[in-house]
Amino acid sequence: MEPLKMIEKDIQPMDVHPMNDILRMDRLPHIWCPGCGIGTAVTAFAAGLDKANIDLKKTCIVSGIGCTGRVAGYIKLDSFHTTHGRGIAFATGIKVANPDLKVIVFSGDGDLISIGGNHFIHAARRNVNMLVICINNFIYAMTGGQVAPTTPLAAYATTSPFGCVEPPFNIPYLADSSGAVYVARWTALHVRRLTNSIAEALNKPGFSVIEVISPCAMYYSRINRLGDGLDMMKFYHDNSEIRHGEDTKNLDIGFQTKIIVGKFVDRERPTYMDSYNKWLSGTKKAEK
Amino acid sequence: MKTNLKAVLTGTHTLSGNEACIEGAFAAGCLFLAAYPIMPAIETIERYLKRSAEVGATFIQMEDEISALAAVIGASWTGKKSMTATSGPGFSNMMEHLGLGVMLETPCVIIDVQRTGPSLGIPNRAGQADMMQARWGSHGDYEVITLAPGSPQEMFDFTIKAFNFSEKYRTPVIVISDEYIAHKKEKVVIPPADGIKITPRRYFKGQKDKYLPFKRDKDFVPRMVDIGDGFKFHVTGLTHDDKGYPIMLEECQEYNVHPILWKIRNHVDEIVEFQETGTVDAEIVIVYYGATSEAAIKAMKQAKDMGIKVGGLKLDVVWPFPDKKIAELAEKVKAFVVPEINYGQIVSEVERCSYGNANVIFVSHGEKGINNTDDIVSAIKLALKEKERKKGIIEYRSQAGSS
Amino acid sequence: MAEIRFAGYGGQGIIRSGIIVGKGASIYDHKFSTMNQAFGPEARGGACSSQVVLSDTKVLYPYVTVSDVLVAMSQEGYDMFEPELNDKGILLIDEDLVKTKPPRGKIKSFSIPSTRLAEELGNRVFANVVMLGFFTAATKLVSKEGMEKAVADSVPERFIKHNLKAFQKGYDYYKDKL
Amino acid sequence: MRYWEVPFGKEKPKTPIGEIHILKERCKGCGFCVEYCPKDVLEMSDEFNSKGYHPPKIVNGEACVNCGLCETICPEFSIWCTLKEEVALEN
Amino acid sequence: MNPIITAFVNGIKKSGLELSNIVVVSDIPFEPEVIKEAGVDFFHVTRGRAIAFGTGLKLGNPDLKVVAFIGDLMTLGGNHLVHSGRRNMEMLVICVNNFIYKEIAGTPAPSVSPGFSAFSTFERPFNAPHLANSCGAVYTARWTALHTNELENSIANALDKRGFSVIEVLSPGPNFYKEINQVDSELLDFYYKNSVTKNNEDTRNVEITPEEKIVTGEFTDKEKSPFIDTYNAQLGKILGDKFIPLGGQSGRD
Amino acid sequence: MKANPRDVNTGTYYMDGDVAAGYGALAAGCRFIGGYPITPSTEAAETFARIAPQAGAVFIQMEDELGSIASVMGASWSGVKTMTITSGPGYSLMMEAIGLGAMIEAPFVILNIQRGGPSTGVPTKTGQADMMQARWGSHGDYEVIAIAPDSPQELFDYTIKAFNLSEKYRCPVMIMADECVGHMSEKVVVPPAEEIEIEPRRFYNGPKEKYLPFKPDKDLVPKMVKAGDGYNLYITGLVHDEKGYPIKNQLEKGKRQKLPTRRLVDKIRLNADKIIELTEEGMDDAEVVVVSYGISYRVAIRGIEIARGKGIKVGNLRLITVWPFPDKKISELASKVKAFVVPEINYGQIVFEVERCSHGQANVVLVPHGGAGVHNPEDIAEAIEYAVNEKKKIRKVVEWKTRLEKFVFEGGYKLNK
Repeated sequence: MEPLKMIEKDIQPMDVHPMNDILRMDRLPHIWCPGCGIGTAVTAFAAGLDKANIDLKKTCIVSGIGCTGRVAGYIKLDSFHTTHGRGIAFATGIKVANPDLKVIVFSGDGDLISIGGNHFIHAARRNVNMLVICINNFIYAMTGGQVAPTTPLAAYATTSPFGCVEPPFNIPYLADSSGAVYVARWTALHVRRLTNSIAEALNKPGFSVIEVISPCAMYYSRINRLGDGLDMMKFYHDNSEIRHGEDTKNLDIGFQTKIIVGKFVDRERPTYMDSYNKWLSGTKKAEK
Repeated sequence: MKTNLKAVLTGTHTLSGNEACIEGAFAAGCLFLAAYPIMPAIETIERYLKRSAEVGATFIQMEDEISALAAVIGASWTGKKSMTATSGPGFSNMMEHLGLGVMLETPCVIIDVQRTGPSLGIPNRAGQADMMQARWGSHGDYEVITLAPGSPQEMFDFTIKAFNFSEKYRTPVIVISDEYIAHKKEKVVIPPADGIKITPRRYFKGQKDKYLPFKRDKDFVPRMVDIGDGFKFHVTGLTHDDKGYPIMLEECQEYNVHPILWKIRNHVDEIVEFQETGTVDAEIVIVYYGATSEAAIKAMKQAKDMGIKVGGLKLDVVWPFPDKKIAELAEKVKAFVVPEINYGQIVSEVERCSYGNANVIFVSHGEKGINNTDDIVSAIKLALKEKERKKGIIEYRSQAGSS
Repeated sequence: MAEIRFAGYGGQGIIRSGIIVGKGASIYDHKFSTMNQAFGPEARGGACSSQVVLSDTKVLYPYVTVSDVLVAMSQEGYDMFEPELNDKGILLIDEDLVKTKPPRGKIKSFSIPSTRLAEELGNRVFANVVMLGFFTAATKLVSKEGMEKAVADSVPERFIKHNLKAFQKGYDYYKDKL
Repeated sequence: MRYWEVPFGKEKPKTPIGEIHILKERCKGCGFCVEYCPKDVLEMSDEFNSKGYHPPKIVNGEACVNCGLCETICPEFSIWCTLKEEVALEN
Repeated sequence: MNPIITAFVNGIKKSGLELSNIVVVSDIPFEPEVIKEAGVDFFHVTRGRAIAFGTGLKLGNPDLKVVAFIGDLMTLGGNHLVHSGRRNMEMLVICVNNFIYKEIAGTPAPSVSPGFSAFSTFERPFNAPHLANSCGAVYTARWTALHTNELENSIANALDKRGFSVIEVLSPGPNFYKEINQVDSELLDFYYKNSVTKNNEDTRNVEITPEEKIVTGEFTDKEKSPFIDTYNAQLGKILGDKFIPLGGQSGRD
Repeated sequence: MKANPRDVNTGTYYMDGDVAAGYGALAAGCRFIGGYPITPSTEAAETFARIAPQAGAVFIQMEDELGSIASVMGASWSGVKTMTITSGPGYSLMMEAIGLGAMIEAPFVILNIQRGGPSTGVPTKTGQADMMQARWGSHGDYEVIAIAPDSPQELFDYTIKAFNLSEKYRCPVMIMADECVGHMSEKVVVPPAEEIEIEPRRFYNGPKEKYLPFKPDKDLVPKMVKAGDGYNLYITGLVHDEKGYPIKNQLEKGKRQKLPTRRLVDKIRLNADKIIELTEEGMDDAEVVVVSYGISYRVAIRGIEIARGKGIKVGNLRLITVWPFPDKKISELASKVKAFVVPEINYGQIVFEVERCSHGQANVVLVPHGGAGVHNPEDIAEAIEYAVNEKKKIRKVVEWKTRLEKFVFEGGYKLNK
């Protein structure tokens, strides 16, 4: 066995990419397939971080498992790649233990909404101050195309070989009704608006959710014969409609139906740390 | 390192095991507890809440035990000493994140107040049936440190020890008590703050760009930094290299996982602690831990009064197991008597380490909670009678239960 | 007995190739075979390899130790597995994607632009089947009929024709070239 | 003149000209940049990179206005543009 | 006996369903006598998993009528609740809300012993009917345990529905480690007096806050194809004759 | 009882182990699988999802592993045979529910395709480090049965056997395969239905009012009924009496009463001889015995061949059922041989059981491997050679230093420059 050669990738000297400071360039190329939109969302995220004008030193990012779960590994912040579905729980610990930090959870639909659904709704209820970016590609991609809680009815997946029989979640509605203060949805094509949205949400106190519809060119579109990543992007181009402030209950996505995007919720609610501190000061008074 | 003075309730108190445990945690510098309430560990949360305001510690009640341990691991990376408290069913739920704690080499403390199992079992009755789970409950290879206190005072002392071990070896440490100790009120002496030894976190002090989160010191323990210190590190639960970047190769698995075991296995002698009484000339040695201590000590006395040469070995640290000590004793004594509130867990370890040199008598579950003194004495007598070297464990079945 | 290694990137059909060879040998040629795979977390683009052990008796040890045939469809795969190739082995490469080192021992080396040929046929996903045709002709380890049946058996019905065409193209490429 | 420092129309509006940088080895040939470049600067090439993908090539470089869309939409972080110069618009 | 259980038993009687077909799954232990009297099958499972366990029962034998009692108010089991709502798994969930209202109203209490609430003292609980509604439940209602008659009718109505139904019952006291028959009657009275019934109210407006009265009533009542119907329809469409539909006895041995 | 022809896809296939397990489950009469995707076990779930609807069975992808296993137990009590499919991390999440399964004596099967651990570890590569977890992972005292198949054909056959055992002993049965076996493709023969033996559920047939859900038969296993058949069941995860009622109240009254949980361990321990399945070869004059299971067994064969080539007398013991552990067999062999060599893809799990059962009479050598690959057979051969030549009795498990370890830690191997 030859030592080293199998592991060290030859990293060629290169010109400096403008996001060199925010991305871990030594880890590229990343694992995502050609035509996948996660990379685009990461670029938008990096641009959003830049735009939000926050202290990057005091910012950390947590991911779960899955294709999108690898995002944390490519972003040059304090970054955590945790267990399946527990990104939000992990981030809650970080935020509550050190409220000075800015915490971002960047993960996929299966991770955040399926196995992590409980943490999602509870963190929204508590209004823990964090930004959740949820990449929704309608399928479990890393394990090979299983049906997800976002897979539209009658769409195919490997564990629903005869069409999905479960209605999908409307993620903005779920977030809204559990108490999130900022809810938006964009597709991977809306890079500029997504960037702005991320910058805005980063400065919003409370539990913010941004859903990013992204093409999965290898599983979702292949199993459902929707072409490659570019075809999916073209579909978004033709079929997405921006409706800011739309009632979140009207945001269902069917199989190849219109996708409504925009910023839907932007409200004020006391955050978890606010309530906690209020309670704590009350306790102290009561003791005196 | 000095402790926060407000956190240490110096003096003599009457505390239950659960309360003493939290006092120990505060004395050790714990500032974060995430938990989900469960019988019989609730009093830990209550005590923590009651004292958290004056100590300045944070508490969060999570939605389940899975997220509780996840939050604890997250909080630990912010630089706060963190813990969670639970009981059997909750401990089972934590198994996945015990593995994460090991893989991320995160110092944290888990208090498991055992109750009768399996499943929901009997919530307000003691048990010792999570002992093997503490060692083997998560998937993959790992080693943990597990301490088994036998009284409220030990709950206090061992919780501090647990925090120290966890910082020293950067690993989750489990304090495994049980309902009996958790609810027993006893005198607990809390020493002055400067009399409490605290192991500080092993921080990295070099240049920022040179930091590697999993680069090991000579004792195989890597150094930590806090989130927000600007190190921009990456950690993952996947098999990773020193940088914390995942590499999915056989060599990296060996490189990553083997030292996680070594850092404990190589220091077994420093970690293992036990209390010996009268083992020098003993024919029979009782091996006991946790809630069985009381009954075992009583039985020892009774047997001595009968003229039997009996000694006792109390395991303070159960995992790593004191292999050498047991093997050494096995060559001298006739038999070991192991009382446990389960159907045989630590006793099989005793059997393993005695290498056929001594018989192993197991005293299972008593009927009313903890083991019965009479049963242990009878087992000692049985051990004396048995002249042959038996292969396998001889179980002493309690007679009282059949009434 | 023969030990065969396919190496390349995820998405090139490396594992499928192993299955087809194994299936051709064990189901249609009535020998014994075991196929193993190794892949990374990536669906596409990660290092990927599959290994097939062919034997006339039951395969006990299921791994390749010294390969008799190496099929390399990526530089990385070639670099990693070339050293384990038998001195008298056969090396098959995609000439667009792999640059070889100077030959060693009595290794017989053959090259084919399989990806390019597949693209000519309409889709690069046929690259592995082109390579399989080439493999069948070059190694003669598995009968052509067996392989064709295995190919037909392993792909969706609507693609059988295309795949068999691709297979033939690879097979002919060897015959024409030599 | 209180409203304009410079009299209106004196300074000609400028248009930026960008320079595109492509890391061919990182590219996975998804074609997003080619499709969505507003100025049609790019085109897919025939050459293979070492992973067997066809990276884009610059066919209409002078048309680039440094809008940065290719940079933002590229999922591989393999293309970006920098400002080369700013030129005044001809009337 | 606990008023919720009484209402439940009476509700079943009102619905006219066959008792032996009803299976109750709960994460709170019931008194065996209660179950005996009710004449149903009863499973006491680990905390939070009642709905998931019920899903298995229902799919194993689609003829069963499954009722899940959740004592921990969606803490551990929140995920199963939202996902079953999404699937529209045919099941009635009775969610026993045991939070301690006084504490939410802003009285800080350093210790919440002995009735440890499912939420921390300073956290607001879910707007349970709204959450259930938003993830797709076909029937939602909220009552206090003293609204016995309404609760009985509600349970009977919900048992008639095909789909995922959620009834939230406010009843201080029971939680996962306390027996369900222990009730703080003083608080219960307080709840009852502070409630106002608004049937068909938009679930958005029924959040429990310290400032306003508790809104009770039947909020959602809609029709939606339940999971097993959707499953049979979709697979029947694709597989045709080869498919053996779930339900009836056809799929069972 | 014979298998239902509708469930058996008779034929000869070239398939991987996961797929074979999916076929096996259906052939065994499985009617419900609740699962959640996790590499490397998903193919089994996908297979079942594909073939189940034509046989009246159902696959549901639950929201998480906790939900999967809870639904599986529910389905089990509704009267059907059930299984769940997972791998390491998911298996860890199931720990609480396994205790419930043992307590309410629900027969079900868990297929665990092991991968490299701990935590997320190496998802796409192999490991055997969940072996002790299978036995000890949940809190409280219980016993399980665990089987370690070594080929796709065995994954088919032993999935059926797992179902049979679970119905017979009413306990969780684990199929502890590993990624190698799960993703290895070989010829698999699915026999005709009439050649497949199926253990029917032990249903109760007596009068309704006399039914006690936890009243054991002679072999300590109680009979079952279906939920919804009017038996007015009371089933709880609390410690319960024969009626199923929680025993807490009786205990509080101060009665000294034996805990019924004893039976949960005894029903397996006392029937262990009937459950245990082993294969042995070359034992007659063996000086060293290699004890292995799963994929390690097939790797060990090559190591043994090398050692035999050097004239060493090596016996080969394969554990097909790993739990309950064959205490007696190991103990008996220990008095005859010099040493045991245990190759496993972990840093020591089953080897400690071998050490325990050898009672100091034979040395025990562990050939470890951290996972993400299999042993180099040379290592096993060298360990055998060492074991046969070692004269001393060594009072601990000898951890054999493998080539991989030497390479990584002594060969100047560096991951970061």
